[in-house]
Order: sequence, then C-alpha cells, then structure tokens
Amino acid sequence: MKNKNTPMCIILITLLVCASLLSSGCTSSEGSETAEVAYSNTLVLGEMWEIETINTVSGDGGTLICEKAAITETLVGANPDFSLKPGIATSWEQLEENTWEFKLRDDVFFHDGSKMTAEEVKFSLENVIAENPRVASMLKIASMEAVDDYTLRIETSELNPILPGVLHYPDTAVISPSSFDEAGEYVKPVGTGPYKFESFDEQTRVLTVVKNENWWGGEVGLDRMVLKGIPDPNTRAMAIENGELDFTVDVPYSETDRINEVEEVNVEKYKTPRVYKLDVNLEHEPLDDVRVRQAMSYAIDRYEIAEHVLYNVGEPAAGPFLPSMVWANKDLQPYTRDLEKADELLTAAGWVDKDGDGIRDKDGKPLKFNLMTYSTRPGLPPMAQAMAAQLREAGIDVEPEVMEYGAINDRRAEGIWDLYLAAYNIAMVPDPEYILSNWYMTGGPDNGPGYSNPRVDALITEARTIADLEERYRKFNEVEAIVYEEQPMIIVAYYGCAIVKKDYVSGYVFDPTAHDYRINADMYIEK
Amino acid sequence: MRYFLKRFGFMALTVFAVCALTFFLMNAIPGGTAELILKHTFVGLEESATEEQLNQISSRYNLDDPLYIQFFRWVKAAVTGEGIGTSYVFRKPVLYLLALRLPATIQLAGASMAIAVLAGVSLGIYSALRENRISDHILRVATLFGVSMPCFWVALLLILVFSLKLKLVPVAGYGSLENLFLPAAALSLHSMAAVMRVTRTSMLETLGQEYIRFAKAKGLPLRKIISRHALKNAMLPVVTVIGFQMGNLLGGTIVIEKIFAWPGIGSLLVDSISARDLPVVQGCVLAIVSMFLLVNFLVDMLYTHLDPRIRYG
Amino acid sequence: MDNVFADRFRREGFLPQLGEYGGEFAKRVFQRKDMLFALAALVLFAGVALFAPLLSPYDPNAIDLKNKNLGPSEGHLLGTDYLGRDLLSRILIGARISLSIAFGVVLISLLVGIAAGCAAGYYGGLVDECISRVIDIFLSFPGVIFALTIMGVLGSGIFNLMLALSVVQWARYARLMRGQVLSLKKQEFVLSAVTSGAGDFHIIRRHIVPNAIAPLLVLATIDLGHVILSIATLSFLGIGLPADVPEWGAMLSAGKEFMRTAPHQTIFPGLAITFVVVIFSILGDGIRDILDPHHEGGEMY
Amino acid sequence: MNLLEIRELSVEFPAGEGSVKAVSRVSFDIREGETFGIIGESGSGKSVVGLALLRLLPANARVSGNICFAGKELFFLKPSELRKIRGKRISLMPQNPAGALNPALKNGLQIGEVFERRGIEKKEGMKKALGLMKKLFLQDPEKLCGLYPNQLSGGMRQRLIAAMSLSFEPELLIADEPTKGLDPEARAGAVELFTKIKNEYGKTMLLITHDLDLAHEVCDRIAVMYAGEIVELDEASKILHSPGHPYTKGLIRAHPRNGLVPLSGQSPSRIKLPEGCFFHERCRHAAVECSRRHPEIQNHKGGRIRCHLQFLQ
Repeated sequence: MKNKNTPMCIILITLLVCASLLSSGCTSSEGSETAEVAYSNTLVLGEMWEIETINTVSGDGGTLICEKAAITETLVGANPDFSLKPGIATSWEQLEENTWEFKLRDDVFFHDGSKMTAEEVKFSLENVIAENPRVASMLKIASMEAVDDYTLRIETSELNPILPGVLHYPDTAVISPSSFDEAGEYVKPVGTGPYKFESFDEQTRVLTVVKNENWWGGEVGLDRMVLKGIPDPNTRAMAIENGELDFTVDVPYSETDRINEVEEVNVEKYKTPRVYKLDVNLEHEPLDDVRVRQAMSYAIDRYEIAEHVLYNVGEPAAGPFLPSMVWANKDLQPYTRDLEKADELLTAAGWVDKDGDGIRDKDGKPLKFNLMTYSTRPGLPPMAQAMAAQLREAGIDVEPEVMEYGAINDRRAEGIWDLYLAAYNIAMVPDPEYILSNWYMTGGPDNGPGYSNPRVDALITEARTIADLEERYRKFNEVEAIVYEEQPMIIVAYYGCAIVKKDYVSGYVFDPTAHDYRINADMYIEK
Repeated sequence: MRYFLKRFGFMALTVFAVCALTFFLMNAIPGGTAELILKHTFVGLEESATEEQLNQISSRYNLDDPLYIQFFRWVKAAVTGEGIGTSYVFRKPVLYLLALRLPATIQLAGASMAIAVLAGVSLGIYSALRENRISDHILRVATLFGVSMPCFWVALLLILVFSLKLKLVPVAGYGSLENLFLPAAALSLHSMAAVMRVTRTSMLETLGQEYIRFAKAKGLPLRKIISRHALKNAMLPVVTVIGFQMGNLLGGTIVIEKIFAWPGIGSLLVDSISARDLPVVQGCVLAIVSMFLLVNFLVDMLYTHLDPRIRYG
Repeated sequence: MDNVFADRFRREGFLPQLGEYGGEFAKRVFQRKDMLFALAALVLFAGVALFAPLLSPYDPNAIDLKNKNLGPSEGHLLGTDYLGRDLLSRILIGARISLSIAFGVVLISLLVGIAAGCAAGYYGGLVDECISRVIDIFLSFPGVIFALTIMGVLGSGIFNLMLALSVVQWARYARLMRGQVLSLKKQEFVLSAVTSGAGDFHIIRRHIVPNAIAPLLVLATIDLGHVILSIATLSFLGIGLPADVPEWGAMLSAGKEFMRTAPHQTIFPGLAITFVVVIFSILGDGIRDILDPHHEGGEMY
Repeated sequence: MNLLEIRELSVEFPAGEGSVKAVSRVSFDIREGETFGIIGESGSGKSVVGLALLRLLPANARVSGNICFAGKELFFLKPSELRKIRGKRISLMPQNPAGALNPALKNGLQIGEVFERRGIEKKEGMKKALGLMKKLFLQDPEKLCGLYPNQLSGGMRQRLIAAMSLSFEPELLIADEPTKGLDPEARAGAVELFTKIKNEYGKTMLLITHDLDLAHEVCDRIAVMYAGEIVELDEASKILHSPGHPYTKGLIRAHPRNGLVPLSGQSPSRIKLPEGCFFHERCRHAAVECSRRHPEIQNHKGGRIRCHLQFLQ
C-alpha cells in the first residue's frame, strides 16, 4: 500500500518542481535581454499582427519580411505617388504583347554572401508561383529565362499589363536558394535587403534582424531591430508608453491624441492604400435605384465619421483611389452631408415617411436594410453603428450586424444581404486597372454589388491595350467619375495608419505604398 | 489494475470522442476550409478568391476527400506517431507548435494553481480558526467576490493599477518572472476563492471531529493538531475542488493568455479558431483535454493517498 | 455533489410533502439575512431587466458622436461609451440580455438533461450505457473550451451562444436526472403505475419527472451565475455576442480600448457582472445550505 | 486523600434565545486509587462533566465552578500548563473509539504522538506502548501500528485507545462510555479490560457510562446523574442493590437482567426546566411537594441523595 502511494507523491512533486523550474528557466532568458545593451542602436518594434511565420513562400510572412523587417526586396519599387520605380531591377520593357524583359542590378549580394543573378530571381519567383496561388494568378507567368546574369525574360500566358506592378507585391520579393534546406524545406529568409535575419524565437514569436553591412543601397541606420508581434492595439499603446517599445503602429485611434502628448512619444497619422467602403446589393430593391444610393451617400457624414470614429486616422474619401496616387481622378470630392438633397432624391424615388415613425416607406414597405460588417478591423463596427445612426436621420432604417468572416461570405454567396461595410486594399498592385477591373467590371472577382455598366467595361478593356500612361489613366479617370455618380459602392473613408515612435527614432519616412508600414533603411536612433 | 485499465480506456475514449467532435464541427464552418486557408495565408481576408485558386489549395491539402477519410487519415497519423497534422498558418507540425506553447501554459496554470492552493488553504484555515470573527467575515465576503468576478475584468484592473499607474510590471509579454505576476494573479483569484471556501468549511467540519478532541486530550499543541490531524482530513474535499478548478483554470488561461499576450495553448486555440487553422485547433483541444484528464487522474490518486479508506484496484 | 442533493431530498421525503417542505424552506430562507438580501437584489434586478426600456434614461443604441467617452456626470450617470451611447442605459438593457440568455441556456439544458436522464435511467441497459458514456465524455473536459470551439464554428449571435452553452451544460442535468430516475423507479407509486399498465411516457411524465425535478431546479439556480460568467467571457473574447450588442462582456471588451482615457467603460460593466454573479452565488449557496446542512458552503461546482 | 475535587460545576450552551443547562452545580470528589462511576441516561450531562475536566468543551460553552486536581485549579491554568496535564496526568478515553482515531493517519503515528515533546524518547515510548498493547490483549502490535484505524475492529480500536491513554501512566483516567456501540462480545472484552486496568495498574478512574454491568464490575463509588444534576451518590454496591432515588430505581429496573421495565416519559427540556424536582413528572411516587420545590442534595445513610421523598417519610 505504501508503495502504491509513493509514486503518486513523486509524480506530484515532480510536477511542482517542473513548474518552478520552468519559471526559473524563463528568468534565465533575461540574460539574453541584457545582451541587447551591447548593441547601442537597437530598435524594438511592436508589430500589429501576431508574427506567426517567417515563411514568405508557403506562409503569409511575405509582407512582414519584406516591408517590416526589410530583409527582402522586390524587383520593382514604387514612389509615394504609386508610380513605379526601379527596385533590384533597374529597368523593364514590354518586348512583345506577352514578353517582358527585366534588367537587374549587378551589385546585389544575398545575405549569405552570394551574388544575386537572374538565375536566383527565376528560382525565387518559380517557388512562390508554385506555392502561392494568389501570386501565380496575378503574375500570369508562363515561363522565365535568364538571358544573361542580369537579364530576366518573362513570358506571360496572356496579356498582363500590370506585371511590373505585381512584382512590387512583397510576396514576390527575391530570396536566395539558401533559404531552403537540402530537403527543400523553407528554413529562414535569406534576402538582399538592408537587414539580415538573425533569429526567430518561435515560442515568444520575436523576430530579430541585424544590419546588413554590404547593402547595395549604402549605409543602414540601425544595428539591430527586434520585432514583437502585439496584435492588441491597446497593449501596443501601453507598451510604448511604458517604454517597452521604440516604434509601433496603430494604437487605438482614440488614444492617438493622448499618446502624442506623452513625453518622448510622438504620433504621426498617414493614409494607407485601403478604403472603407459600403457595398450595396444592386439586386435588392430599392438599392437598384441610383437615387436611393446617392441619397444614402448624401446622408452619411464622412467628416463626422473621420473625426469621431477614426479620430482622424483616415480621411473622408471620394473615389477608390488616394488623391495622392498619380492616376487618381483629382476632380472628385467626397460627398458632403446634405440631408435636404437626400430628402429630395428619396422623395423623387417615391420614399416618404407616410406613417410618421421616422422611417420612409413606399407602398407600405419601410425603407429598411441590414448592414453586415466584421470586427477584425477595429474601425468597422463603430463605423457601421455611426452610419446606421446617420442614415436613420434621413429616414433610412439600417440594422448593423457584426459577423464572422465565414458567415459573411456565405451570406454574400447566397445574396442574403443589403449592405456590406469592409476595408479593401486599393494598391495590392500599384496599378489602377487591378482595382477597377476587380471592383467594377461585370463579373469582376470583387464586384460584390453585381454592378454592370457596359461603358465601364469598355473603358477598362480599352485601357488594357494602351501603352501610354497618360492616355491610360484618362480612361480610368472616366471610370472613376462614372462610379462616383452611380455609387454602386459607397466609398466612405481612406484607411489611416498611426505611426507611434519615440522622439529619438529619426529618419523615418512613411511609405504610402506599403501594406501597413515600411521600415526604411535610413531610420536610426539618435542618442 | 483492472481499475487503471478501465480508467485509461475511458480517458482514451474521451480523447477520441472529443477529437472526432472537434474535427467534424470545425469542418462544418461556413465558407469552407480551402477558402479560409487561401484567404488567411495568401490572399488576405477581405479579398476574393477564384475557383482555380481554391482548387489548388483543396488538392494540396487533400480537402476534396470525404470528411471521414480525412478524419481517418488524421487518426492514423496520430496513432502511428506520425504527428497530428501541419498548421495551415504557421507552416509547422502541430506537435511542434504544441511543444513550443505547452510550457507557457503549464507554467501559467501551475503558478496559478500553486498560488490558489497555497493562499487558498492558508486563508481557509485562518478563516476557520477565526470563525465568526471580523477577519473571518471579511474573508468570506472577499471569497464571494473572488468567485463572482470575471477573471478578464480582474486582469484589466490589475493592468490598470500595477502596470499603468504604478509601473511595477510590464503590461504584457512572456519570458521573465515579472511577466508571470499579473496573469497568474488574475487567473488564480477565482480558484483561490473556491479553494479557500472549501478549506474553511471542511476545516470547520474536521475541527468538530472526535479525534481532534482526543488529540487535544492527548495534550498536543494546537499547531500540531491542525498540521497533523486536521489538515490531512480537511484536504479531502479540497483536493476534489482542485480537480474541478483545474478545468476552470484551463478555461481561464484562454482569456488571460489573450490579454497578456502569453504564448500558451489557450491563445493559440483562440487564434487558430479565428484563423480556422483546423489542425491546430484539433491539437490544442487534444492537449487541453489530455491535460485535464491527467490532472483529474492525479487528483483521484492523491485522494486515495490522503484517504486510506478509499482503494482502487 | 449532485447526488448529495438527490439523497438529501429523498431522505427528507421531500416529494410526498412538497408543500409542507416548501413552507419550511421559505421560512428558512427568510431566516437568513444574506439570502433575503440576495432575493431582494434579484427581484430588483429582474425588475430592472423587465422594465429596462422604461427605466433607461436614453435609448441604449442612440449614438451621439460629439459626446463620446464622457465620464459619469449628471446628464449621464455612468458616462457614455465610445459612440456616445449612455452607459447606464446600456447596462440596464444588458441586464435583460444576460438574464434572458442565461435563463434560456439553463432551460434548454434542463429540458435536454431531463430527456436524456429519463431515457437513460428509465430504460436502462444499452440506452443507459450509451447515454451515460456520452454524459461522462461531456463532463470530462473544460466546458468553456468546448463552447469556444462551437462558437468559432457557428459565429457570434444570441441564438448560437445559447446553443453552444447549452451543449456544454446539459450533461450535468442529465447525470443528476438519471440518478433521480434510477431511485424513483424502485418506489412504490411508480411500480404500481407500471403494474397497472400505464405507458412509459405517461409514467415518466406523470410520476417520474414531477418527483425528480426539485434538485435539478436547485442546480439550475446555482448554474445561472456560471452561465452569466461564461456569456461574458465568450463575448469578451469577441466570439460570444458582437461588440455592438449591449451585453456586459462585449461592452467590457469594447471599452478596454479606452481603459486609460475612459476607465468607466471597463469598470461599470464589470461591476454589473460581479454584482449579478454574487447574487446567484449567495442564492445557490443558501439553497444548498438549507437543503443540505452537512454540506455547508462546500464545493462551488 | 482526594485526587480530584469538583465543586459546583455548571455548564451551559447557548441555544437560540436561551441556553441549554447541560450540567448544573455538580460537586463530587474522587479519592486516590478509587474508580468512580457516573451513570445516567444519554443526555444526562455525564459526558459533559468528563470533557469539562480537561477543558475540552466547545468554545461557546459557559462553564462555572471549580475543579481542583492534585491541588491545582484546572480552570486557572494557562494553555501550556494545561497541555502538560492533558494526556500525561489526566487521560481521556473518549466515547466512540471509531471517531476518536484519525482515519487518515496510521495507528503507530497516533500512538507515538502522545510522547512527543514530553521528555521521553519516542522509541522508548513506543516500546512501552507496544508492551502495553500486548498486555491489553492486542496481538501483534507492531503490525497494528502499520495499519489504518479503519482496518481494525471496534474492540481493537478501543484497546488501542486504552493503550494510548495509559501509556503515560496518568494519575487519573477518564473513560467516557467505553462500552457504547460495542457488540456483546466486544462489550464483554471491555469489561475484562477495565477490570484488568483497575487491578493491575491501580489507577484512579472516572468511568462515565450508562452500562450498569460495567459500573457494577468496576466502580467503587457511583454518582447518578439526571438532567444535569447528581441525584444520588454512594458506594457502588449500595446504589446498585438498594437504590434510594426513584430515578436510580427506575434505571435499575430498566436493565435487561431486571426485567427490562422502561422508564416512562422523557427527560425534561433542558432549555426550560420544570419547577420542583426535575424528575417529578416521571416519578411514580411524586408528592405535591415534589412539583413545588426543587430538592437540594443531602447526606443520607452515608451517601448523598436529592429527593424530597427520602425525607418526607
């Protein structure tokens, strides 16, 4: 009997000891933190998403590794006005309809010391095409050929004018074959960028990068950068205030002004290439009536939303493109709130409040819509609430509903929806065609409203074959003007980004073409 | 021996049933697995996916096979020790992820349980010895609130006070002892209160027993009477409650890990559920259920150790 | 624990003299100050939940962006939230939501539990074996985690939340019911009903359920507090109820962003949750103490 | 020479508004070397007297009077001094041997702890205890020490307790209902046991019992208690063969050997005691005087008795 119990005791005691050892084990890891002091020029960065993987090929690590950790670089770069500029490719040319030739820099070395040539670029692109269906479908590459060490020829399977733009997409960034082990398994990103991969702690999910002394672009500002994934905006805010971070983004919008007041911390607000937009189900009466859609757009107070919901992290929007984009239609202005105009339009469409309940009706049916949105982007649910309140003042009853993403997809597939508020990227590829054809062309993949306008379709198709950018952009401007008038999607506001950093972080330049934010090589710490 | 066989058999059955349940449940998600993987990993949640891309993903992960075949394949791999799948999001074997995350959860749950038991038992004894005095009443009211306050609320209040106002400990994170302080405190409160209340009751009951009086008659000092005679007997119900509380605690780790960015199984589970990372969800549920069953098994064994009147076998 | 209740009731001959015992029960309740307090609070609370629309000073969903994140003041007793909605009104409406979901969950669990427990206890044999196994499995892992998984699949929403929590809760009732039925089956009035040729359904409905239900109701009272906590927890994680529903956990979750500038959005909903759960804790403990003095203030679960 | 002198001992327990008078104004002496018995129905307060001697009553008991043991006032002792007397100089053999042994501890430990910090080596003490156990008809005491109490029979437990109580050769042994709840065989054993203790050890004993046979075998003098009072006190043989008090008579008639004639009626409520003699409602000989005036205890024929009738005639 005695013997029977003793093992139990031993097990329990072992468990307790284990627990205490574990806790002492984690104190010992403090040692490595003190080692950080050795680097005088280290930046601790609070990344806005959980760092789940550093895999840029078959995982979603592309944006992180390319834009935020600056380990890898793309062939094509972009200017702040979204026009393309050379990256590690110096120039490109469309030789024939489906043939492109890219000239590469001849002074680029991978972090493993090897020289980057067209062969490596080809290998890198082939890998990502094989694994990433999204990139594959955007690139539409049929074959590639390394003409010489610094010339890459690409054959596309069909006419693809946006190919250079796609090659600015971070998932296409070039990695060395030494990123993979002998079995072909991805191990770590070996790129060409200003920072080298040093370590990724998979338990705490902390990514550490160090200065690349041999960067082709010149001197790199920081010795070292530590990226910690902190998905909760509030936690990021508290951490930078407590001095645990040097740089972070998107603290709660409501906190931006207060944090800006905190000593040694400053907040900068920028627009990012993403818009808050309200899809309107054109198959549902009376949303097929353009007057109703225009009235809704007049009823929404974009300025109030920008100020009180987004706390000015973001701005009222007119069309799908940022005014700073080179191809944007600069004539368009955001709809300003005008309840009288909305009333006029709705009355003309036959919607008046006959029963005096504050909601307009027609043939005994109230003007009532449901509005779906999701909560992964913090601005959406309150925006839906605010919009519902504003529309109600115009006599339109809108019932907002916050749902799971999967459920929204189902509802959209089945057509059981009226309005859908979402935040869409508008420069996945820095080219207007991508967005306009996806959103507004008949049957486009992101044409949620089911919008179909032959004039729009014709303009976009026409633009495809035009090589002259000015001419091409003119066609797109016309499309923008049409959809501005017809409002199949009510564009509400530009998405914003709040950069929060310590005062001693200098040389940071915001890149509006980045997905969230981009770390530039010139950034340094001023002591 | 037969008892143990039966017990382990039941544990295995439970684990299997739970896994099957999770598997079929998770596959009933609207939207479909292929679409979710595609969007999460390659496209971005808000963008739309084409049929072609979906097919590519489906065939890559064998998602076109009937569910029961997929499940059978999973079970086979698990039983033969091949592993329990690969995460769609992390691109790593699930077992590897669990091994990475489990220590953090065990550490948090262990520390919380240790706090709960140590503090709960001592306060419970104190309260019992001071029955109906002021300090007893204060403790009992405190207990009532302890079991009634939501632990995430407690966690937020602790952050507000200790991190933001007093700046004593970091807001969140993992790695050092000071990081453990707030989450463990927030998580343990509920269990501590439960343990304390049971200890008090059971201690009072035990102190009224004849053998306590006899021990006094033997001339033993009070300290000895409590530590030797009362405690062991009073611990029986406490041990049962610790078993119950383990479930509570494991449930609580989910919220607490989320709030404190603690890299444990709980936060992994929540993230995987929202990312529909089915193999990881499956693995987390498996790990948590196994842990819970194991702890309860240990509790039962401890029970037999404490109470010689009970014998399994 | 469950069987302790059952035994106690049986010992006391609870059922044949339900009325008499009920009177005694009420008397004992009124002797306890804490239970009186809790009962009064519960009545107050139920009243608030029932008449919330009349009591709340503002429309709980009325947005007033210019007056957002206001601290408590005369105009808004508990301040306003991040969209300028009156916090007091939302907390009052929240009482209604929490209570109705909790009652719903307990009711569904009770019904399913009774059905399953009856089937298992009454028919015995293979039916019992199967149902008992299922019950054991459901009881052998942490409920919150299962509810979380289900919510992850179903998505947030009141109905889904009720469903998920019921799936987690029913097994406790089923186990208790099964034990009740097993011992009732041997009682004379059931045996005589069987010999007189009454149908199974009739016997279960007429003789077994009414006589077995009391301890389940006790368990249900104790459970209400737990269910309210679970609702809040799931909503806090963002998978219970959507952030725009005035449920306390969801309010807390939305308010935590403003913890530093407007802490009242975090503090008041939390207080409301605590307050309600305290009430149910006191009631549950009290009922158990009265029914089972030997078990005074013992296990909570 | 009196070893123990009890004067005007009263014990009350608060109950609701009033209080239960468990013992009222009990006085008696125990001489060195004698066996003094207290008999009475259950609830007559006799066990309370025993517990009061060692100050083992619950904290809420209100005790008054004097108890003088070997020249020391027990009620004025400090707890540390009291512990020196408990177990060492005065031992208690509690009623209900099943409850008096801690079910969670092995017998050996429970025996051994008597010697702790008492100036006796534990080993030596154990040796002595083992010898004692053997003497008290316990076979294989070493093995018994390794067992738990629930593995012993009722009789064995009692002997074990007796061995514990005697191991320090106390000056006074209080045995509380030693035969309560024992089966006939074990009862016979108990009688044998006490005879042996009395004869071999020559201990001064206070035997509290409702068992007339045991009292007859063992006691030198007997006090009869009714409703918290001593109603008669005399030599054992005189009490048992020619009782003076009607209650004593009734008790003896109720004994199986004497025809099992039960006493009619019930003991009076202890919260509100009747006027006059507490026994008059059940007394067959009650006179008018008996319901009016409460009788005082008086010397009578060499003993003491509390009855009007004895003096009216």
